[in-house]
Amino acid sequence: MVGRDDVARWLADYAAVVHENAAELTELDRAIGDADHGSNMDRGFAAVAALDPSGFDDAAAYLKKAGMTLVSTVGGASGPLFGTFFLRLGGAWPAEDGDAAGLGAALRAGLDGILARGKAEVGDKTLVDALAPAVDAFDAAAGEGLGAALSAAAAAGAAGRDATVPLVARKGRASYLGERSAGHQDPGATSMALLLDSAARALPGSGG
Amino acid sequence: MVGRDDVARWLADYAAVVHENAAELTELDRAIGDADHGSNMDRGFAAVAALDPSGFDDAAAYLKKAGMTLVSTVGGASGPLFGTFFLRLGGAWPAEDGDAAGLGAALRAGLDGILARGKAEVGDKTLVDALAPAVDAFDAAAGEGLGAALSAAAAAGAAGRDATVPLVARKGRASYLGERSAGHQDPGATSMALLLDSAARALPGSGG
Amino acid sequence: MKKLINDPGQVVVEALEGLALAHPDSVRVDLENRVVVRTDAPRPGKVGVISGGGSGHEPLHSGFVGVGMLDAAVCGEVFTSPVPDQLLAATQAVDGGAGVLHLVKNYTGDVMNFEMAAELAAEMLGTRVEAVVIDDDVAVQDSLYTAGRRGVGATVFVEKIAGALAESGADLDAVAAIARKVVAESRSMGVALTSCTVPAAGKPTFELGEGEMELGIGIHGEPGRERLPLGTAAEVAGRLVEPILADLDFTGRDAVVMVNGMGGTPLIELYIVYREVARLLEGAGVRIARSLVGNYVTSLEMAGCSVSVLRADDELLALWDAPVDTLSLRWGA
Amino acid sequence: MKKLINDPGQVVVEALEGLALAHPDSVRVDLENRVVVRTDAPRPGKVGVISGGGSGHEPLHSGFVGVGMLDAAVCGEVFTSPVPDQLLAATQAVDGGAGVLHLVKNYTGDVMNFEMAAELAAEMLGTRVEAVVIDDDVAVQDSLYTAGRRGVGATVFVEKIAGALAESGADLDAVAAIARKVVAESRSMGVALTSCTVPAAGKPTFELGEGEMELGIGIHGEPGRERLPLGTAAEVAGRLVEPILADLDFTGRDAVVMVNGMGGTPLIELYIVYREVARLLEGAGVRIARSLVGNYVTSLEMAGCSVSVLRADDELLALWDAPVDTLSLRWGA
Ligand SMILES: Nc1ncnc2c1ncn2[C@@H]1O[C@H](COP(=O)(O)OP(=O)(O)O)[C@@H](O)[C@H]1O
Ligand SMILES: Nc1ncnc2c1ncn2[C@@H]1O[C@H](COP(=O)(O)OP(=O)(O)O)[C@@H](O)[C@H]1O
Ligand SMILES: [Mg+2]
Ligand SMILES: [Mg+2]
Ligand SMILES: [Mg+2]
Ligand SMILES: [Mg+2]
Repeated sequence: MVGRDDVARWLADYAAVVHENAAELTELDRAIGDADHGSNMDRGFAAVAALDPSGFDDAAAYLKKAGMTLVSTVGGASGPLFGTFFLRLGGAWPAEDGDAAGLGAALRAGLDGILARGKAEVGDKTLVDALAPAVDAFDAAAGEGLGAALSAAAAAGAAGRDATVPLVARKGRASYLGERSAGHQDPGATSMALLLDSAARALPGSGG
Repeated sequence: MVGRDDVARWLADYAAVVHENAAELTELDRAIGDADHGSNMDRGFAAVAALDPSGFDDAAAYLKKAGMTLVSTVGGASGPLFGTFFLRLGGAWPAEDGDAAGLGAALRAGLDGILARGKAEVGDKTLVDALAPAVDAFDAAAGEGLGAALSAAAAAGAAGRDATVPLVARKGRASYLGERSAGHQDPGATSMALLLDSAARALPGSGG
Repeated sequence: MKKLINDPGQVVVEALEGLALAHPDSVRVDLENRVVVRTDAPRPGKVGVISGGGSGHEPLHSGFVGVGMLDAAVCGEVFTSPVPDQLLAATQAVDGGAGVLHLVKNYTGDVMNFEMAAELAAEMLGTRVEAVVIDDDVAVQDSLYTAGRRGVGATVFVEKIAGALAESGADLDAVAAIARKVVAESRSMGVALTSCTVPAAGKPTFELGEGEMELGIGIHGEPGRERLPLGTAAEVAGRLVEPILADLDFTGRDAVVMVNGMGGTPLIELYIVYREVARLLEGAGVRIARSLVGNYVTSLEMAGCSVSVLRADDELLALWDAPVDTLSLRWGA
Repeated sequence: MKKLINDPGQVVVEALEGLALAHPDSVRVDLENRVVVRTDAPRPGKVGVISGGGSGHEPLHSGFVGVGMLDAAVCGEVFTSPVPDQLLAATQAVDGGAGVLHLVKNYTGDVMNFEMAAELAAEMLGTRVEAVVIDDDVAVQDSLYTAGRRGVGATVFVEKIAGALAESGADLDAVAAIARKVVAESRSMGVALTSCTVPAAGKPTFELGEGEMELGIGIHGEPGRERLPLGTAAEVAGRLVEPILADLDFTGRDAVVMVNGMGGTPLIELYIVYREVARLLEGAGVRIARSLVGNYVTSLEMAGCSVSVLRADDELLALWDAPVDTLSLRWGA
């Protein structure tokens, strides 16, 4: 249902979105971080977009390679986190090129990878705040089909991103600011929300 | 005619004038030099003003000590130049505490000291451009009495200072600017003109 | 942005090319992996000591590669930790069979990338890696609600002392233990007078008013804990030294003191700060045994400074004094 | 003005107090005369080598006092030459009976104050003084209508090489001759990206627009010869190297190359500039035999850099390589 070429469309779409939004992401990171999140993500997804999908047997192999590529090119906090996400996503990708339930399990594997690597919880003002509610929303809507599940995930991700604004950061670089981190949107949650949004747009079934 | 205490009045007056104008002198030096002429002069003349005139037998000894003090405290180009000026002024000070002619000879000795030390000529855009015409004007007016001679010197010094504006510097730090030094008034000529002006104000006979 | 660069995206690799051209006798540069290596690495039987992190902190770490200090420095993008592949390449390059020590500054990104590299090193190379995380920055007070204290100036102490012990032939456990001891005995605090500009970002990370300073900064141009009016050198030194002394008892102890420039503050000011720091420490009963004043751990062109103090016993002082021959720290060699 | 100072009038003396506190084993500081002296001076029978000038160029000159380089450094006010009394005190402090070499950067104030000091030294101490005036700055083209070329980066070459020869026991004439040879064989050119602020003046000496640079600057924050659009590192390097090569033929010769930071430019940029400079020199048939990259002759916090090139024969290279043990230059010792 979601094959290698669908994934390719998603990653290409997201790479373009990241490139377009790189300055804004860096701007968010300027306020509570070190002003590099946009260039980190852009560097990584440009490398991912340069992968030739036809060189991979299936979506799983392709996603794992995308994860490795991110780990190898991004650096910083987002490199291991986004990288781990795609590595685990690929590792748990449903053999049958996934129905909605299978995709939900893969997304959760990705989330679990991020939690294990970064040890953040929901509310710490990180990309987890966008991804965790999105995976829950995906699961809850999975019965309505892939398109609905992806849309629900994107909406929950956006809400999670917005919810980071008032939070005081407890993980990552923004945590050093203490109370001064409140009032700013988390850059990683922003790029994660964009990823979910891109999935809802680029993956099949999104129409329904 | 011009005794130790007259010299003390002159030096005290000039120290005050330099202090008041320090920022402006530094500002002039900022444009074509290294932004320190005012603080250099202020440091030196504050030290001169701190000398106790009553500790000197006569004006000559006092002036020589003032020269030594300038040499020892100012540094830069203006320290040796103003220092040498006062050393030579004291060295040539008329024994009888000077009539106008004797004072003119002493001023010329000061000028010659500056020329020997700095090797500048009139037109090089230095303090010589204020001092040299002033000494000439003093000599020319010496017959009319000390007051007239001092006033003539001050006027010639001011004119010499103004004449530095269009010049291209050929000596000192401003010379590195080449054509870019034109259009700016020379800081050293400015402080020299102030010294002559102070003399005309503070030394006796200035009323007539 | 006013910088002497060609292309914001090529800053790190071009600087490393310059380094390689300038010092062919002192270091070997692996441009592909952006790793600066001792010319004689790997030395059989010697514990390899590597460190790394984002670039923009020079001379940290590349200036500290050489006899008696680091075997390799791994250079990430500006203010961005290196990736596991780079760290793995460095680990392999310095592995003389006695294991490799990873010196990691405590930032989320650095910690995670080093962790992944250690996992890969164990899997792919069979190399034993010990990691020591450096977290000396007292500006971060609460480690429960933060990512923990940052690694800042004490990195120089750790690299010097662990490097000296490794040079003497000690084994990996001993070298890791001394590194942990230095971390435990070190405290730092920093202040910024201006922000810096990440080349890829193109404009200053934060803006500071004419009379303001950021107190409690890290080393990545990130804002600090508080914004305060800029005081005299004596006042600023007080704000840096007080939290250090409040956090660890240095009374009656020997100390290694570093007044470190953040990049844009001239040496003449750093010595004025040192004067104030020395008075404060001596007034508090600390014996200054050794000192360093200069740019060691910078944040690009940021104006400001940090103070680091190491509570040193005879063992640490002896290792501090041991010969070191690197581009930016050199004595006794 | 954002500076880590207490009082603009006390900058130099307080920094020297800090220096004295920080490095009691390396140097002796005469605070009254603001002279930094080797701990073992005067050494009987050794030619004393002193240098000095305005402060604000650190590590020049105080960072170069020690074995194999300067016997004393004399510190004037910021960007203002020291006065004869200070120079006389330094001359006396290093006079081991073999005469004293004065290394003077060619600025009107420095030249006159050193001249007066030499006159006083002859009269009052009976010390034989030779003065060598350093004028390596190719930005000043016409010595007939100017105060002559300024002394800039090559000062490091002269101090290192004359210091090495003096250390070997050579006599005053020989040491002065080698210093003159280094001056004759050295050329420099500098560029500023920002101005600097003299503490007593309180604001920048000049203003530069966002996209501008001052080409052909000295080391006192004075404006340069031309204001040009800021280019890439490669373009800027070209503007610095071209006039040097046009002024002296380095083709087929060995060279010592220094890429020097003016204070506010980070090391990572200096290495990018070095990369470009090395390519240009090699492209012009110059053999780079030795190199230095870092802040050696600064103008407070000015951003920018200078390039200095010494045309070196075997004698000069051997003296360059001779052991040196100072705070800021140290090798072979
Ligand atoms: N421990 C963590 N767990 C999950 N996400 C994290 C963690 N630490 C940081 N992040 C995310 O990483 C983002 C910053 O990424 P980036 O700027 O690329 O890396 P760095 O902080 O190393 O410069 C933050 O906005 C946050 O969402
Ligand atoms: N060779 C010279 N002869 C006479 N006056 C000179 C000479 N060189 C410089 N000056 C004067 O010195 C002034 C600068 O003094 P100052 O700023 O105190 O010293 P510096 O140039 O060393 O910073 C110039 O404005 C000029 O009038
Ligand atoms: Mg970041
Ligand atoms: Mg001046
Ligand atoms: Mg980063
Ligand atoms: Mg000056």
